[in-house]
Amino acid sequence: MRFGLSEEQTMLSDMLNKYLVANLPLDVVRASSEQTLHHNQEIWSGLLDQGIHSILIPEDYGGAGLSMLHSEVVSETLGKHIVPVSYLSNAVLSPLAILYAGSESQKEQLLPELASGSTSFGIALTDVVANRENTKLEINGNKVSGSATFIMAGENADKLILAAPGTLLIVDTKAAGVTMERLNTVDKTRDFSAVTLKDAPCELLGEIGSADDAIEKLLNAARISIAADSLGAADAMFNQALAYSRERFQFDRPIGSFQSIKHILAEMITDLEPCRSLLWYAAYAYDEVEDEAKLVACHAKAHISEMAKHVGRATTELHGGMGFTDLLGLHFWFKRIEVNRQLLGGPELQRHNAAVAQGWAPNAITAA
Amino acid sequence: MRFGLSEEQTMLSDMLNKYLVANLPLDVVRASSEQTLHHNQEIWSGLLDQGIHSILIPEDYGGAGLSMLHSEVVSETLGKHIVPVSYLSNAVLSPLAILYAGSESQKEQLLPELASGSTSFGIALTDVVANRENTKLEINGNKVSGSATFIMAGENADKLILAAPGTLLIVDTKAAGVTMERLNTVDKTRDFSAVTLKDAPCELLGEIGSADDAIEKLLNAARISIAADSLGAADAMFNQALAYSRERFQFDRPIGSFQSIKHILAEMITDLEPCRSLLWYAAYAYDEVEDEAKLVACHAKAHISEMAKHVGRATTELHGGMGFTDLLGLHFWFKRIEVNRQLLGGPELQRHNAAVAQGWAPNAITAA
Amino acid sequence: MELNYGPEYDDFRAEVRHFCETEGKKTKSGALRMGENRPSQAAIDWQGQLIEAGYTARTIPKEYGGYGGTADIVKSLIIQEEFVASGTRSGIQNQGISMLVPTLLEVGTEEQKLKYIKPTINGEMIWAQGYSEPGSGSDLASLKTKGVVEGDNFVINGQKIWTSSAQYADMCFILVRTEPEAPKHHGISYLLMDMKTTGIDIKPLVTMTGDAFFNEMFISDVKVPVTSIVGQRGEGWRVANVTLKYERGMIGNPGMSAMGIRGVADLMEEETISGIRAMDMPVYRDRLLKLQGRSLANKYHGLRLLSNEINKEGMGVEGLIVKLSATYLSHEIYSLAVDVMGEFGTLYDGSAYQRQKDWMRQYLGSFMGIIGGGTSQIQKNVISERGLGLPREPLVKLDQNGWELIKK
Amino acid sequence: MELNYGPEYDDFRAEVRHFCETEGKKTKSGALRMGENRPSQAAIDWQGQLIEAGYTARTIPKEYGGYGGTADIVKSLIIQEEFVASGTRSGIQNQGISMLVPTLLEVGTEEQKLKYIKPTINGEMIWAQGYSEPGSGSDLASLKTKGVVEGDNFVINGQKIWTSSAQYADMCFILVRTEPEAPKHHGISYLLMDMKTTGIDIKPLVTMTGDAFFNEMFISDVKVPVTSIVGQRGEGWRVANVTLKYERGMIGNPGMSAMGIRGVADLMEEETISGIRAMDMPVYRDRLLKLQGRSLANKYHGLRLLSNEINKEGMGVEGLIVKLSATYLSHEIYSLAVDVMGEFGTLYDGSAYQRQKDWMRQYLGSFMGIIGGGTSQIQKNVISERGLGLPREPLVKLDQNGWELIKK
Repeated sequence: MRFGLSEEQTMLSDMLNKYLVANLPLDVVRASSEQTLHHNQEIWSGLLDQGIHSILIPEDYGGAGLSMLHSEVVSETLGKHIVPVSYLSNAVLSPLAILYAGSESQKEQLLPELASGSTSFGIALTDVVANRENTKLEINGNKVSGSATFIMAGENADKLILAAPGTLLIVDTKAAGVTMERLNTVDKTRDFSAVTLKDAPCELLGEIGSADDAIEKLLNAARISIAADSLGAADAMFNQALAYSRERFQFDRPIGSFQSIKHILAEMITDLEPCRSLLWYAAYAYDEVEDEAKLVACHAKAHISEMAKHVGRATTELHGGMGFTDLLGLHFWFKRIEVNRQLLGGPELQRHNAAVAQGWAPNAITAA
Repeated sequence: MRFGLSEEQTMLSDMLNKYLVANLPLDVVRASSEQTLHHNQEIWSGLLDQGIHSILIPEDYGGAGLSMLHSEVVSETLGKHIVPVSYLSNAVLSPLAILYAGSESQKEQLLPELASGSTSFGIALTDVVANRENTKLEINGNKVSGSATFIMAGENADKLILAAPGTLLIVDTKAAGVTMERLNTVDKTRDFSAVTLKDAPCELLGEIGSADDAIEKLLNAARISIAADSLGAADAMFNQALAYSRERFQFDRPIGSFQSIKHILAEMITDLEPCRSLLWYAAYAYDEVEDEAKLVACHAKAHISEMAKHVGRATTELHGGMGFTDLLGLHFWFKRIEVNRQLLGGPELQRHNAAVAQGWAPNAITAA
Repeated sequence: MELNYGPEYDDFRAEVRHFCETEGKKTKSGALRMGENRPSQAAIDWQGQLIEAGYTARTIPKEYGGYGGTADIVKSLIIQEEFVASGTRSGIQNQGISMLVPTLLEVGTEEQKLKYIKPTINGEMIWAQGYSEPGSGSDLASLKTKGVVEGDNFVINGQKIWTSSAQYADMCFILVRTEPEAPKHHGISYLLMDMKTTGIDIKPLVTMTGDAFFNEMFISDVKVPVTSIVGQRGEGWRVANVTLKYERGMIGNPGMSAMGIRGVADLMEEETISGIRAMDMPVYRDRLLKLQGRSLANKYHGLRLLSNEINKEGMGVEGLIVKLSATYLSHEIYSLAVDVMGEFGTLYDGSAYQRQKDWMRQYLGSFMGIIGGGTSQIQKNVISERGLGLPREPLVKLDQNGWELIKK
Repeated sequence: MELNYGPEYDDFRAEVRHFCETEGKKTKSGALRMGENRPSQAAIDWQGQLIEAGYTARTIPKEYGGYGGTADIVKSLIIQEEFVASGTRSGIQNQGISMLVPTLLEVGTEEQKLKYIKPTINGEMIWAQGYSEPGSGSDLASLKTKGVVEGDNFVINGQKIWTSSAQYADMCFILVRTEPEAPKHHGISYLLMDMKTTGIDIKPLVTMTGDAFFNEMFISDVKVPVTSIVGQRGEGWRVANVTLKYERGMIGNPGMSAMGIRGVADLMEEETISGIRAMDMPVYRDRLLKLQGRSLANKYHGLRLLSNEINKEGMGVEGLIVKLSATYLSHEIYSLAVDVMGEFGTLYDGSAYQRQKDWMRQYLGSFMGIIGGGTSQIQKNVISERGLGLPREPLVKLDQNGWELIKK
């Protein structure tokens, strides 16, 4: 019996960590944040070399065929380093969407392209989770009209995967009738956009209305990956708080020698450490325990969003004025956690979904 | 402009405080708590002598005709001393029920009896606020059948005021067809009971279905009075915590010199002190600002219930093992606060009602 | 991630399950409230059967009356799981077994082991714990109960509190200051005191639940033979910490909170408020789900700690946080139950209309978890100092003359 | 309870209202973000009108350029209420006016008063605040910027941070260590430094909102005449505390939270999630109501404090708790707004689909309230020590040699 990471998973994490420590100091993140497009192509290529893009793609389609727990380890590490590229869209959600909903020929064509990084994908699921702008996609044969919001990593992508209730489809970002619009969020390490479609050519992934199960599984994958990103970010913040509490002297003592600061740090680690165990199990259940997958994924997203928010707030406060400045750059992590919290449904919505998964609530958002 | 108590109100509080310090040490409370009936007749008579029973009864009917703020001051002081008699039933709700819903002849007959303390009343409103046992009262002319739960101070009362939706009525506790049953709560400073009625003689207060407004006002009076009782109890707990933190030495220092304990006490007073201002305004609005009365009363009950619970928990913890024993008797205050929290609707229900008062929620309990 | 224990354990599980289904069915689980009484004869008989089968006192050597098995945390877990799942009566649990016996095994003399362990694990010898004093709670090492050597005895005077089981215990393991001149941690001895000795006065200590599981113990000129010491004179603090280590393990079991969540969920599906099920009220439901999220995190965290232990991986701060998180969680779970029931949640002691489970008692009782075995403030000190390596509190003293540094 | 101010104030209110409806209508409220720029000429002209009417600088003596009225908190409140209600442009608010002027009035020389107060209240002279240093935040008295007397000048060297308005200020009131041998609170002087002096280097300090209202200020061999001192040498700490008193008054206005609640309620009535209004989702609504409860408590608590001041009743701990409670409340209100909007709540800087109000900016900005003017930890120290009379923290020092007591 072993509850935890395998040696291989630990090595994956160490390798990635080492690469990011060497290649992504805060200055590089800051520089990306100042560009219109935050996506950092150099880091993107470096990560491609590390092979993390193919983790979830089966070996038959040119991938490594590894588990969600491997992917979780990667997401967590990327969150820790607030990496300005979209692993979530390109290496988790897009390949899984094709794998779960695509035809055999779509898989054979697209998955190897994703595994090698030769094609990049943006993906939009927000409007099927909680639609706030009354967007709609109307599909007529191989044309689509309508709009979608909060596409992840769409601006620099070759293709977009869009979701309508029960249906997934692909459009080419450069096709006629496709108009992209940038969405600036407070988190300047990631890119979001909206799209308007006017009779744009599209390719269905599978049949119309056949993708319900695929979307449900995608959402679980997203919940786990986003939670992992937040946990990584929160962990990084906690470590900065701990280090600062040792270095910063006020009143002739390190502030970490004041009982109030000590207790805040104790509360943070007490909140944070069990999150990792919850997340590990959620990733494991995704692959191995179908019955529990949704329940644990929803809880992981909800609970980790809440705990990471506590840690973000407490760390910012603990740094005093410094926490509020750009000098230390703490806010990059804080904002990453904030956006993750909202992405594809905040804690209230996730808890509602966890209730639905146990038959404790009807399947309606009203009760959120 | 003066926001606060008048000199007269402060004197009322001082007088009552003095009486209770002299006559109700913890041992007397404990002795009452060990009786089947917790009501303490001696204290009851002593309070009658202080004249607090007639505060809300108009002068025309033999009362003092004072304000809800006077009554709030009394409730707060009684909560502070966890007094084992029911001021709420006998001096607030029953007289107001008769005043708001009764006929002129009922007022003329009953209010002077209440003012002098010659007749005592129990009152039950719980089942019209949140009915949990599907109780019903069926009225046929001057007979009533059915049942009611959570009567306050009914066991030693001469008469009971019972509520059906829209209707208030009086039954005699000794009448044929009236069966009382004791309800033991965790708070052994107050008495509760249930009643079963079989064709019991009853007297309507006003007409059937005419008491909606009266019940609404009664509930506001109850919210304010119960919140005041909790605030008094929480205040007493806070003062005990503060005193204990000075007296109790561990590790060669008073525990109140540890920053963690100091900060807990700072948080408690920060939560608690504004509650008093909220309550004062709620009592003032009850008499003077009809538009705001319900909103502020609901908020006072909800917010003070929450803050008092924090204080109760923190005080118990701060006393360590001692807080858990009967030796200091802290638990009497803790339990009083717990029962007050639930009485006539917990914070969730109160907040829902506050939302209804602002048109933010439909008038249904579903959304509680 | 490998959540199976492996085939060698499947056989063991089958064996335990068979035992539960055959022998287990023959005995009845007694509904004994904690610390209320001595074990019944039936419990003692059952204990004998369990020791023989190796399902309790498993790792205690045969010569001291145990089963003599080797330590295997997975087998212990399997036993626990199967007993719980089948509702089989568990073995006797008391402080003698969980705290004194491991201490004796670690630092007792051969004579002490031979004399005390067997009757204790059999359930025939009951022990009280004599640690806390009215003035020494968090700062236990400041205890003042004195032991003075006169001839072959320590003569003991003082007062203890929270002495559970004292009203019927045979023996007491007690901490006594025997070297008043030494620094406070070095002046304490750990003694085994016969409760029938003259001079011991027991007074029940009623708690906020109304129960009296605990006692105050007044000790006047009580004579304890000098041979009854465990460890050396002045080393009692170290010996006591062996015991405390075992006590800490008993608090904060994450399984508790899962049961609590299940219980509140059942309650919320039954309880109606003006005809609406509490479960259909989103505000209550969201509170339940919030608690369930934390409960699940703690549950899997428990598995991770178990895994660390099985795989002999070091444990850092992860192990220190369990109690703090679990005890507050229980408190919040019971608090929700009471809120869901409204006025009816305050009913007590089998009153009419009281809901099936004694939720209010559990709610009040949960303070014992929060406070016992080190208050939350002490837990946070431990987590931050031992777990995170932050500076210890300055050893200072505050009196009328202001602050003074006791020790650098 | 008497919530009217009395008839003598009704006339005053009518007068102010008339002014707002006539003169007020003629000027336009500038949408100036905090500290972004010097006041415009229009703002300065309006300021002149307000001073003449007695609606700002009301109690400042005529000889220093003020209106010369007597202090009357009710009149101040009426002015504020009427200006807010009618949307009338308020007077200039800056640190010179709110902090330096009261300080000069209390401890400045006649010459300083005559020289500085008038242009400051007119809005023509802008002041920066030179207090905090990178190493001296909560422990401000440990500041290290040095001032050495050479001839008729202090020569100043060091670094300041959080120097708001420094990028365009004319002058700076600055704390400088002039007596390095004295105990830390007794070695500081309070100087008035001309920002045009050679040796001052200003670098904008970007914050988490992306704005740069604050600055870092590097000071090398800057000469300040010895006559520019306020108070005596080494008494700067006392002088600074006069100023800080005025700063604290600016934070924690309970009116803010009522506006926030109203704003979130409006948002929740508009925002829909898959067609359902956020206000119709009980979990969000309950959060809103919880915050409204606290907001109301703080609002009436504010009235009580006002009443204490009007009636010259003493104020104890009640006054010290305001900031702690109000700043967290604001943070929570904005946090709810962001949660209600979901992903759309994270949009920033006028992005497409961003909701009307800049909620995210307010949410981030609310940290400034929590941290500025003393972090929550400092607030809790103040409440417990000054408000509740609990013992002060021991004055100890921790370094490689462990703990040492600095002062009994």
